[in-house]
Amino acid sequence: MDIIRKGRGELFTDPDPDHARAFFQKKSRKMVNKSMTLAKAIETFVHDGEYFALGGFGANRTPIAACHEMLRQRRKNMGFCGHTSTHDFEILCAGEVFDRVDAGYIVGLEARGLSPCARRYMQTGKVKVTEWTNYSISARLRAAAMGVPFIPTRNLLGTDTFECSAAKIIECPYTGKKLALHPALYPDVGIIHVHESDVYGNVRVRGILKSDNDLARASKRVIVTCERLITNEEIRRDPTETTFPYFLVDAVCEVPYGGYPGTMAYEYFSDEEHLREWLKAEEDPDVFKDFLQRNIYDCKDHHEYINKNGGMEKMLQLRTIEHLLHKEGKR
Amino acid sequence: MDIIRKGRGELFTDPDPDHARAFFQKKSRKMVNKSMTLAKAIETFVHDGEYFALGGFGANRTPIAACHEMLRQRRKNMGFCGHTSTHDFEILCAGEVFDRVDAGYIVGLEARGLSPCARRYMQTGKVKVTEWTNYSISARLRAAAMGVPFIPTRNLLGTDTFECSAAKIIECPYTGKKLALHPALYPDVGIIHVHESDVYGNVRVRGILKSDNDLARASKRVIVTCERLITNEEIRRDPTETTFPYFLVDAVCEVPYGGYPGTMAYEYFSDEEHLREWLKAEEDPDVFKDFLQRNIYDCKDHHEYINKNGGMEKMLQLRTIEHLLHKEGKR
Amino acid sequence: MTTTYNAMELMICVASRELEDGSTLAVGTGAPCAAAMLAQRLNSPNLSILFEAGSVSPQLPEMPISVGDSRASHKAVMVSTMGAIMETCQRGYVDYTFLGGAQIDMYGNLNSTFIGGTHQKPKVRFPGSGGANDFGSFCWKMMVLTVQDARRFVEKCEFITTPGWLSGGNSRYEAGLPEGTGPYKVFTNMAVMDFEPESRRMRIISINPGYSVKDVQDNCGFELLKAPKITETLPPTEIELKILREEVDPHRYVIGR
Amino acid sequence: MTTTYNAMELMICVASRELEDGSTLAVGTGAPCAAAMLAQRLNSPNLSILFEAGSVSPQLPEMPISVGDSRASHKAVMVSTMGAIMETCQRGYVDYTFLGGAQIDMYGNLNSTFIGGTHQKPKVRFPGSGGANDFGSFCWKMMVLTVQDARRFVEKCEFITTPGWLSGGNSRYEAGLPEGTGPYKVFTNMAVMDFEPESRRMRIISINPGYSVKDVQDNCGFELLKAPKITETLPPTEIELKILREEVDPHRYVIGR
Repeated sequence: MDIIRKGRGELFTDPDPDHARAFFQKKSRKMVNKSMTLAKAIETFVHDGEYFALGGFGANRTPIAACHEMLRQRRKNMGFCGHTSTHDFEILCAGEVFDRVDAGYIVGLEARGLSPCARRYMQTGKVKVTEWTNYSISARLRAAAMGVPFIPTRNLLGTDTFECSAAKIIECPYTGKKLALHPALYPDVGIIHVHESDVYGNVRVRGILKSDNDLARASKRVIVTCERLITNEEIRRDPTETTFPYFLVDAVCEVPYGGYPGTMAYEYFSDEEHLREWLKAEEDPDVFKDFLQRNIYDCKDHHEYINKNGGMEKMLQLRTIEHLLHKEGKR
Repeated sequence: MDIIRKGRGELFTDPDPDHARAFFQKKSRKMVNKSMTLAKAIETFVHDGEYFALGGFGANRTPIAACHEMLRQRRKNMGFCGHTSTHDFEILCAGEVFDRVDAGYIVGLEARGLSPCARRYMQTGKVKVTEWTNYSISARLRAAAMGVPFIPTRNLLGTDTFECSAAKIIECPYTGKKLALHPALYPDVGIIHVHESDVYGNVRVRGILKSDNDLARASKRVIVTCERLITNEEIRRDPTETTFPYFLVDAVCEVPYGGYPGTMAYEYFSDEEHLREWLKAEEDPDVFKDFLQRNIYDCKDHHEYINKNGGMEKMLQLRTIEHLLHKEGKR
Repeated sequence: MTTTYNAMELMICVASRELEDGSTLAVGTGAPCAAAMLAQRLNSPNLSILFEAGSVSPQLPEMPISVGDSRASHKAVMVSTMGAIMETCQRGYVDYTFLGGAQIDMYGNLNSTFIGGTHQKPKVRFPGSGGANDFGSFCWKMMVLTVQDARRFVEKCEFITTPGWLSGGNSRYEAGLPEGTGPYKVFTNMAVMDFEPESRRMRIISINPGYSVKDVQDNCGFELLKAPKITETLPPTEIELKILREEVDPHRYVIGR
Repeated sequence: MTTTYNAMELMICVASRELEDGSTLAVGTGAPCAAAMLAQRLNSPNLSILFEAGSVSPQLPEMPISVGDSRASHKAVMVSTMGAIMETCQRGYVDYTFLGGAQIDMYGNLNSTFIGGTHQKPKVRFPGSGGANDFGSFCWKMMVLTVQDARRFVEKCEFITTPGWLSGGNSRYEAGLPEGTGPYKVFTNMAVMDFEPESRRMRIISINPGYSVKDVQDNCGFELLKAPKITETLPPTEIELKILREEVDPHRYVIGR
């Protein structure tokens, strides 16, 4: 079971499960009120130079409010987990928040096209990149959530994606097959936007989960932003509904529409018009600078951003679109 | 990454993911009506000599009706996955259904004591045993569900449980730590009792899941017994609730109280009195033979067994106990 | 009577015919998703779509913008995790995938990472693998739907993001990729290609109406093999176009490109 | 005033005092579960119990018969999978576990697999590991609650089901088990033992009321070390006994044994 080949990509985080265990051992398991403002949570739990990861898939259930707050607080020199990242990546590049990235999916916005700002930043050479795939990053978070230093998979093999990764190819001692070992990824901090949480951090998510169950478990610190707080009694009424438990969580921030302008399943659809505004503004760096100033740096919080872009009326429209209510009677 | 040490236990199943893939490739993905009687399902999908596994934990949500049917159909020479097995193990030993077992937890009934029948059978020397732990078997099913030949874990190390397992100890190529590799476990057939299923095999489970999500994915064939059938529309109304999807499933059998005399969370509590009858009857092999004749072999199906042991009146009592309704007003 | 259609409509209609009823498909947004929706509405009501964000067998009311948006899980039989979807592929349950890329070579390898410069300072950065390497590694048959263009069909990808037949022959399986998987067909505006079974090199098997073998070769950066018998691609039918235009993509998000 | 109590009540009360507020505990049914319930009702309302079947932080209305039954997930904050629970332990989030076995040796290794005969044809077969090896490998502090008996406290386990300090010294960590884990305390009807930090051999730290060091040694199959200062175990208090008897185990399932 020798190492057949090693990717030459840099490993930005420590895969040692005993180091992570030593951290988790000291983490409080007390069920105490962890609700606070998002500004306070970012200030307390996200530090320059650290490695962070975000929940959600693309612009769906993504903690956009938290991204804006990180820009307002001028976070710098961070490592970022580019796992299915789209509008979040675009914002973080605008703030030049990170200087190293594990790349699963970056710079694009799926069917919406590619972000000029993100591409410019990634083409400067200022950002160290290690290549992975979306599943590779899932598997790395899975390994960390399990508490083991790696997981074997059958992707990456034979490609340059492997060559630019930090995976290692070995021969399986049971079958002789070649496997790509994926090192555990323990982010310093994970930020996850969810539907509901109690003040302790018992969380409920509806709809697709992407890798957020494992992200919450793998991250040394976890910030939850939620559409709404619910009672602990409600959580305990139906524990089958809970997605992850309180002892993983450090901060709970109630941020309604915290995923705007992305989609929040069962709540509101994405604001495609506003996302196009972003892409358009990015084409000219000067225009984009003003755009960021108005939409992020001059805003006190996420609500001010929303008010500048349509406020409650827009939110109700997006809710109507989400629920396909405009189609009632047509199908 | 050489193999440092190998357990001497026998590996009863093939961990090769390409062999499993070849099987899964041919398996139909058509969403067709798979509802049938339990007798028909056992006849069609469970064969002498094969390796099988059951869902549920201990005597909770365990497919007891299916165990009885396997005895009635005189299944023999099978391999069994003794993962948290209790009353199911006791029944299967009574029928001498298997002659080899992966032992996580066997012969006991948790706080109820140990099964004399199961212990007698396991002390005959007629059964080949490979030792594991409960988590080891979870991890082996997880590896199979992932489609990889093994998963590394940090249990088993240093013990005779390892020596009598088929695990292998290697040194981690990232951290130098010793890890126990657990080979993928693909059962020929998995039988899982659930709360609800549609006729296609889209399944909902409430409460603890043990490893049944992975068991459904790892098993080459899957028989689902359910408390009740529901419509596909209901499944699609809230897909977050679905535990595993139809294309894994070969047969769907509506068997109300199919977990009796065990507990079915949110439905009925275990019949402790009847479980004590089992343990008592087992003490004398002649008495036990008559007991089995009356309760299994002479029964047409699970409903006849239930009718012999209290029928609907008993089921209503067990429902009352499950919901702690006898305690209303006291707490 | 002559039916008119554009290149995108043609590619979608032709590709959709590959998706037989009762098969499973892992797919992204855009043209491949349109092909899947068309197949479901015509001959393959039992076609099961899986999206990497976690959705299984949705009934798509309209084109999703993201494979993670609520359209993509509309009336799904299950929503789950990326791990669950990718493991379903890795376990061998998924028959097809459709992929694309900035570059494709004669062995069906795909580049969606960068072009020009170096990996750490690229001239043009693309999204990277996303789920492409995973789907291309795990699904039984990988298909590509793209415009025929010599800058896209290159002798050698600058970067192999997603494995095709690698360097041909048995090299894919020697690398350890799952047995029996690999590139299957390529659909362009001009032709349909498969891969010659020994060398695993791309070859023309069918020419679309209005094009010649020469047209295809002229718009390809490497030498294409030719099947013993090259057929003419059946153009989109009336019913295909009607459903595609009226039900699958009424806003012309994809077919209007 | 003298309070009377039986051996089981004593062990449960003494063990429960170890479970400080805000800690996490992975536990099975029986006496350990009673100790946890008692701790929750007295000094550790924030003690979080995890059961291997999938339940997290339940509020137990009565003693569960099975760690998978509906009592064991009553008003839990989450119900999940065995994998999720075991991974929580493996990841380092779980402070304590209570285990037992047919045999325990001087290094706290446990046998719950078989006694006599051979592994394939045992004289007496027990359940095997269940979750014991897992909890004993992963949780930070492993504790044992059992009756003091020379047939149970043996020089060497016939079979090590669950790792203690293995052969003492650094052998546990050399085997690869997680750093910082290991057997912590043993509670019997006669005494409380811990493990000497260098040799990792079991040693008496406290003697229960009514017993002597000699009693303990006479009922132990190996030589016990003695702590520099052996204290007398504080007997169960009135309030401990009242809550244990009235709220934790009113049907005397455990304390009636």
